[in-house]
Amino acid sequence: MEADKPIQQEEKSSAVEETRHNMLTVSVSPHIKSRESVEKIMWSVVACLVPPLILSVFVFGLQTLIITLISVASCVAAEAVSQKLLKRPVTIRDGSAVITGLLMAYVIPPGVPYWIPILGAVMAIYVAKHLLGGIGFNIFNPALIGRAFLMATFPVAMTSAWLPPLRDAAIFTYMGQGVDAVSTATPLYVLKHYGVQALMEQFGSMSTIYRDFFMGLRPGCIGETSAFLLLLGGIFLIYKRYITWHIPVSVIVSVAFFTWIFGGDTLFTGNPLLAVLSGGVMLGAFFMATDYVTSPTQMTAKLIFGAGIGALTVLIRIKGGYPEGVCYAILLMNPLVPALEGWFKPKRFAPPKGALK
Amino acid sequence: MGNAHRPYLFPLLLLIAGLVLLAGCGSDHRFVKKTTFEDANAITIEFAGPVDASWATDKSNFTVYEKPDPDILLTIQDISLGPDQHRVTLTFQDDLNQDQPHVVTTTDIRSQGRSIGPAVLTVKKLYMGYLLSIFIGAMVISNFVFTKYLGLCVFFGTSQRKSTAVGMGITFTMVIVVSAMMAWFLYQFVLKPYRLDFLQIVVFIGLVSLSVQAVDTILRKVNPALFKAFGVYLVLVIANCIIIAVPLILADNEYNAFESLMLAAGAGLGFLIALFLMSSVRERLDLANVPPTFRGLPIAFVVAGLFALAFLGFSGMSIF
Amino acid sequence: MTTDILTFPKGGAHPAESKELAQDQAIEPMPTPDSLEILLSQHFGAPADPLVKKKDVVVEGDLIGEVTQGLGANIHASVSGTVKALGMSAHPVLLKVPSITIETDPEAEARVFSPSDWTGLSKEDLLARIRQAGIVGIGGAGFPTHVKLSPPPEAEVDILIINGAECEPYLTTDHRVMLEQPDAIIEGARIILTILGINNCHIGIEINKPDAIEALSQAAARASSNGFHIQVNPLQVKYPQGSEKQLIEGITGRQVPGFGLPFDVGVIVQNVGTTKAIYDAVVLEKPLYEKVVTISGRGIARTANLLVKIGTKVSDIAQYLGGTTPDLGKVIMGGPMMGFAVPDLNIPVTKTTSGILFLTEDEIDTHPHGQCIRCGWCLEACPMGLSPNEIGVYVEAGRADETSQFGVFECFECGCCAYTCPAKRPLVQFIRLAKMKAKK
Amino acid sequence: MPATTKSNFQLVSNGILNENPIFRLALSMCPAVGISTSVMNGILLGIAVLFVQVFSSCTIAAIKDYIHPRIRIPTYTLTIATWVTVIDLVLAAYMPAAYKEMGIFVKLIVAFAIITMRLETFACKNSVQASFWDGIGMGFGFMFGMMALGLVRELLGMGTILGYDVLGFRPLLFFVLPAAGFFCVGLMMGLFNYIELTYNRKKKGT
Repeated sequence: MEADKPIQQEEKSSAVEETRHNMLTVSVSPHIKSRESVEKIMWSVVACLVPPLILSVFVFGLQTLIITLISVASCVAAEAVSQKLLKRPVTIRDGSAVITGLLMAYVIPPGVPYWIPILGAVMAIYVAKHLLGGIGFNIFNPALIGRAFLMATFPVAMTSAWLPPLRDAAIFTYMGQGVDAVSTATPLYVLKHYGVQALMEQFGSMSTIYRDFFMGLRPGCIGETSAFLLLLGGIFLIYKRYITWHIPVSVIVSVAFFTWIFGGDTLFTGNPLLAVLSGGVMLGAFFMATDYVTSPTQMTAKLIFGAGIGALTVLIRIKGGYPEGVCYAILLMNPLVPALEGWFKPKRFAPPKGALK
Repeated sequence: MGNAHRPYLFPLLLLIAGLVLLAGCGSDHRFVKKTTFEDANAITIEFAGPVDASWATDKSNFTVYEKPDPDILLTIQDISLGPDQHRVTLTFQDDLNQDQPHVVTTTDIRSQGRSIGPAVLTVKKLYMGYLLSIFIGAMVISNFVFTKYLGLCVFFGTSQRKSTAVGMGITFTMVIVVSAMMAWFLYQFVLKPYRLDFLQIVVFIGLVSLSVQAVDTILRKVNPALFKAFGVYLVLVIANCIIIAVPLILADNEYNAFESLMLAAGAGLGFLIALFLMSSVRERLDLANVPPTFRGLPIAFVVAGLFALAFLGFSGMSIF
Repeated sequence: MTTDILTFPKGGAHPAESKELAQDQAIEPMPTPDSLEILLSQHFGAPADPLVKKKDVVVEGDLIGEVTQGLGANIHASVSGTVKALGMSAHPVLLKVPSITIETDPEAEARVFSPSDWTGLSKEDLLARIRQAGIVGIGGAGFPTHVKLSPPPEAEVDILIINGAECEPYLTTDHRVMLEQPDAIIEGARIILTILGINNCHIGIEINKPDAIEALSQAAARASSNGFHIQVNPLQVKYPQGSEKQLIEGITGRQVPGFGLPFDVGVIVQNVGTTKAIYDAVVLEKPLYEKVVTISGRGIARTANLLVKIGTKVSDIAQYLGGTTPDLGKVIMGGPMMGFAVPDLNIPVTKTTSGILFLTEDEIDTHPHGQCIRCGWCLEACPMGLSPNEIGVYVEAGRADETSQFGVFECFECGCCAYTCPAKRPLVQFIRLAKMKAKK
Repeated sequence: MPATTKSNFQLVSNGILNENPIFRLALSMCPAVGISTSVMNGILLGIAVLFVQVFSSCTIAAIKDYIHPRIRIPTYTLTIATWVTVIDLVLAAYMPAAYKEMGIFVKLIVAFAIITMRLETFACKNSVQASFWDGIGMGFGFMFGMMALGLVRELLGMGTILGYDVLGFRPLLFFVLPAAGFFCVGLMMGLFNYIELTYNRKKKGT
């Protein structure tokens, strides 16, 4: 229904005059550019997201792979269709839709019906991304909007289709089974409603819990369980300078800090390590909150953004209606980004007097 | 009016506001020091002096209900009196919903053989916390715009530019605090006592027009610069349904003066926050390649929908 | 001499240096071509007025163009020969400018200049010689040097900085000059110090040229006996280290305010090549009519550092060096970060040409650009602390006139932002458009 | 400004189509987002608005000659408030279930910009009869807007229309959430714009 040509098209073509003249290219400096590109960044992120998926196949069974593939495929398809509809160049090769698909699948429970991500993809890609002007202008993280939409649409499936981890790598166990037969409770749910004692009854001693949770042997969303693999991927991205440490560190530190203060029965008795390992904090901190478009660019702003996410996560976990709050916390901080960008601007090199407002 | 009055106008108004506030925070009963929730199913009343055991342990001397439902009386299972005869603990059959204030009505309190008169006591969980929860609740958690869907015409109309948004938000906060406090006063001391509740709407909307006019006049006289900046938004305030929703809510919930103030301030600041966020987002979207049929209002609605989706994260939240 | 390795604190980029292509080629005089086109606009300011007519006979070093009003610099004949035409020629930036075409006299002998003692000359005499020789800042926009060396009396200049950073990739001109004629540069620096009446001079050189640092340090040590304090400062390898403001901040810690000039903070900056030209003008009394140009890139058969007569056409140079390769994609006058791409080879060398790069399709970037993904890398890279991403987005949205809030006029178009942009956005082009629109 | 020259029919259709309060004038958005979850809600609130609009318009049109221009806005407000009180009490007494569902929104009719706007731009300049038909048009326009939204949201959210099970299942629970109201209004406005754009283009083309 948007058959109209974007009005900016004309401006653009006059702005970028790259002509070939006598076989020599004439364009404005600089004439060399760095080897980095959006594609390279995006596919690196995809690569970092693959190990948790492989693990989840062995922990939750083969259907997680199917859900993820459907999610990715529907996001890519939604991207192509949206761009065709809006008469824009189709850019599915840049990998951003693949990331959206992966991330959306990673934050839904492993026992949901296969077709669920398709609806989320339409919401995430068409409404949250392309209606708002495509990549660069999506105010909210599309994958999380997709998840919030699914959460609102299928509240039962999205909050109860948890599966207990397979210890024998029998990856076909859950295929085609009704969810109710095997569903279990996530650590955060147990923690919120029954306390640490019940958690230990279900998952073993505290040291077992730390070890299992760190490696990813626990009920949870498809891609969020393995703190270890996510940490590995995140450190790789930081090493490649695709993301900076500011957001992940401030998210994790603030989750740990606020949990320590408010997470226990009395003040200052919460268990920060458990809080960081038992939900989607790692996935959110390294792969969702760091999304370029929906996070600030200045370092101070990044720290504030991350700390806000951590605080809201703990608030939702302790006082809210859901056991886990990382996704909503990021969504709630996203619209603050344009304002943060306005407040924290790069430090100008000795600007002329009166030039700064 | 004479110029001499001008400097006194503002302090005078503050004084009136202060008096109104003081009226709301009088003690429930002079003989009662404190009332608190104990455990999940008990209420403790601490008296200023020792009370008679025969009076205190008689269940028929106490009736308890949740403030919004005066018809449903809670069943008292057991009453115990502390050793110094100061503390009375009422234990109930079921757990109490401590998010709601409870009202304890007693017969004549008897202390050392003397009658001290009946008391109507309101039990609230952690009073400052309760106030804070009203404030934070109105401001963020159940934001009037994104979770109650009120005030939208003005919200969409004035969120195009950040400067406009901030101007509108500040003006609105000022007016809503003034009008809500006046509405509370009138409701508590005129409408309720004289059983004129049904005139709520007429009275409240009248009050709103009045306070818009009042703020207009005061600003114009006291601070012309501020008036120049915010005067244009005053007309719009009246078209904002939050301004009428807040008095209705505080009348419905029988809030006292402090609670009403918190609700009004929270609603005003919440509107300001919503406007500010929306305007900064819309300023960025102005630069975006939005499909032509969606430019302007439609895309603003879609974005507001995304906001509302994010605010679902607060659903089911109670702070204190 | 050991000092800290200095740099400017904010922004910058690390493009591949590619200096190995030409840095070991010694300066080599190029034989005079059959004819050359001397542009009358080789400097900052109005074009010079020609002083010769068609068919006039000129001798190497003759004054043939003069600016009488406003800013400008003299133009001299680079060869002996006959004036063939007064016409228009291609210019890398201004597209078409007036020019004098000279047909070389193959019989003419090269002029020889011998050094003379300058120490007795007054400040005015020194400046007159520089002015007479038509010297401009040959590393940058071609600002007339005699003007630059006459700061207003209220400016309290106390430091001279000789810019040997040569931070642009590929270019090795300054490097070779520093290596081969260090004493001339130090002598030139002493001339400038004498003109300015100060004695403190810093020479900034990036540490990827250790041999040049060594050579200049030794030359400075040899010459430091007579009251001048000349010091070589090694600089980190970071683009745009050679930009005036960045160099001043790196070496002195002083920040030149926006729209200000170096003498506002008591500093005068001269390029190494210009310093050498000042030496030529004062000591040898030789006008600026030939200069060292780096010819590099993978699109030319042989790379070289050529001593070229000004006015020589690029096509002649390419022919002399064995021609271009078939996969030649772009020819750039200047460095790859700030130089200008030219449409064809029929364009003459000017006083400000520091290099001619023949880049192949592999070396240049031909990716189509995408939408801004707000990664913020350009904000990191911008040495001026501007917001290139926002400027680009505003320009694309047709709101270029609102970009002055991001300080678009402070941008000196170093290209760091566009170099780092992973979406390959032509940010410098956006900024130029913004400057045009916002001015109105 | 002279009294309107439009016929009664034009007045009514104007309110429903050209100046639809929800989709064209973008006024009274709160109920459009908040309680357009079912067709029934739309009809009920629509009736309430229709009632208030018609009676306020007629009242103002009748007494317009006696209102001093400086106090006209307070007069409008009080008139509207009076009629809102009437409909509020009536609904509370005779339709308590529906009244509860609509919550505070019936009372909030008093702050609906559309009613004040019609009084200011139409009723105070026109006859009682014209104002009556204009009020009918605006009221029905509002009601149809609410019903259209309610239809979409009830069908998609609950799988029912007017409470009757149509689809046999609940497709997307999301649509009964108020958050979806924003999307529905936004998408429908986009649709209206698209229809107008293509219509204008066709007109220009021929």
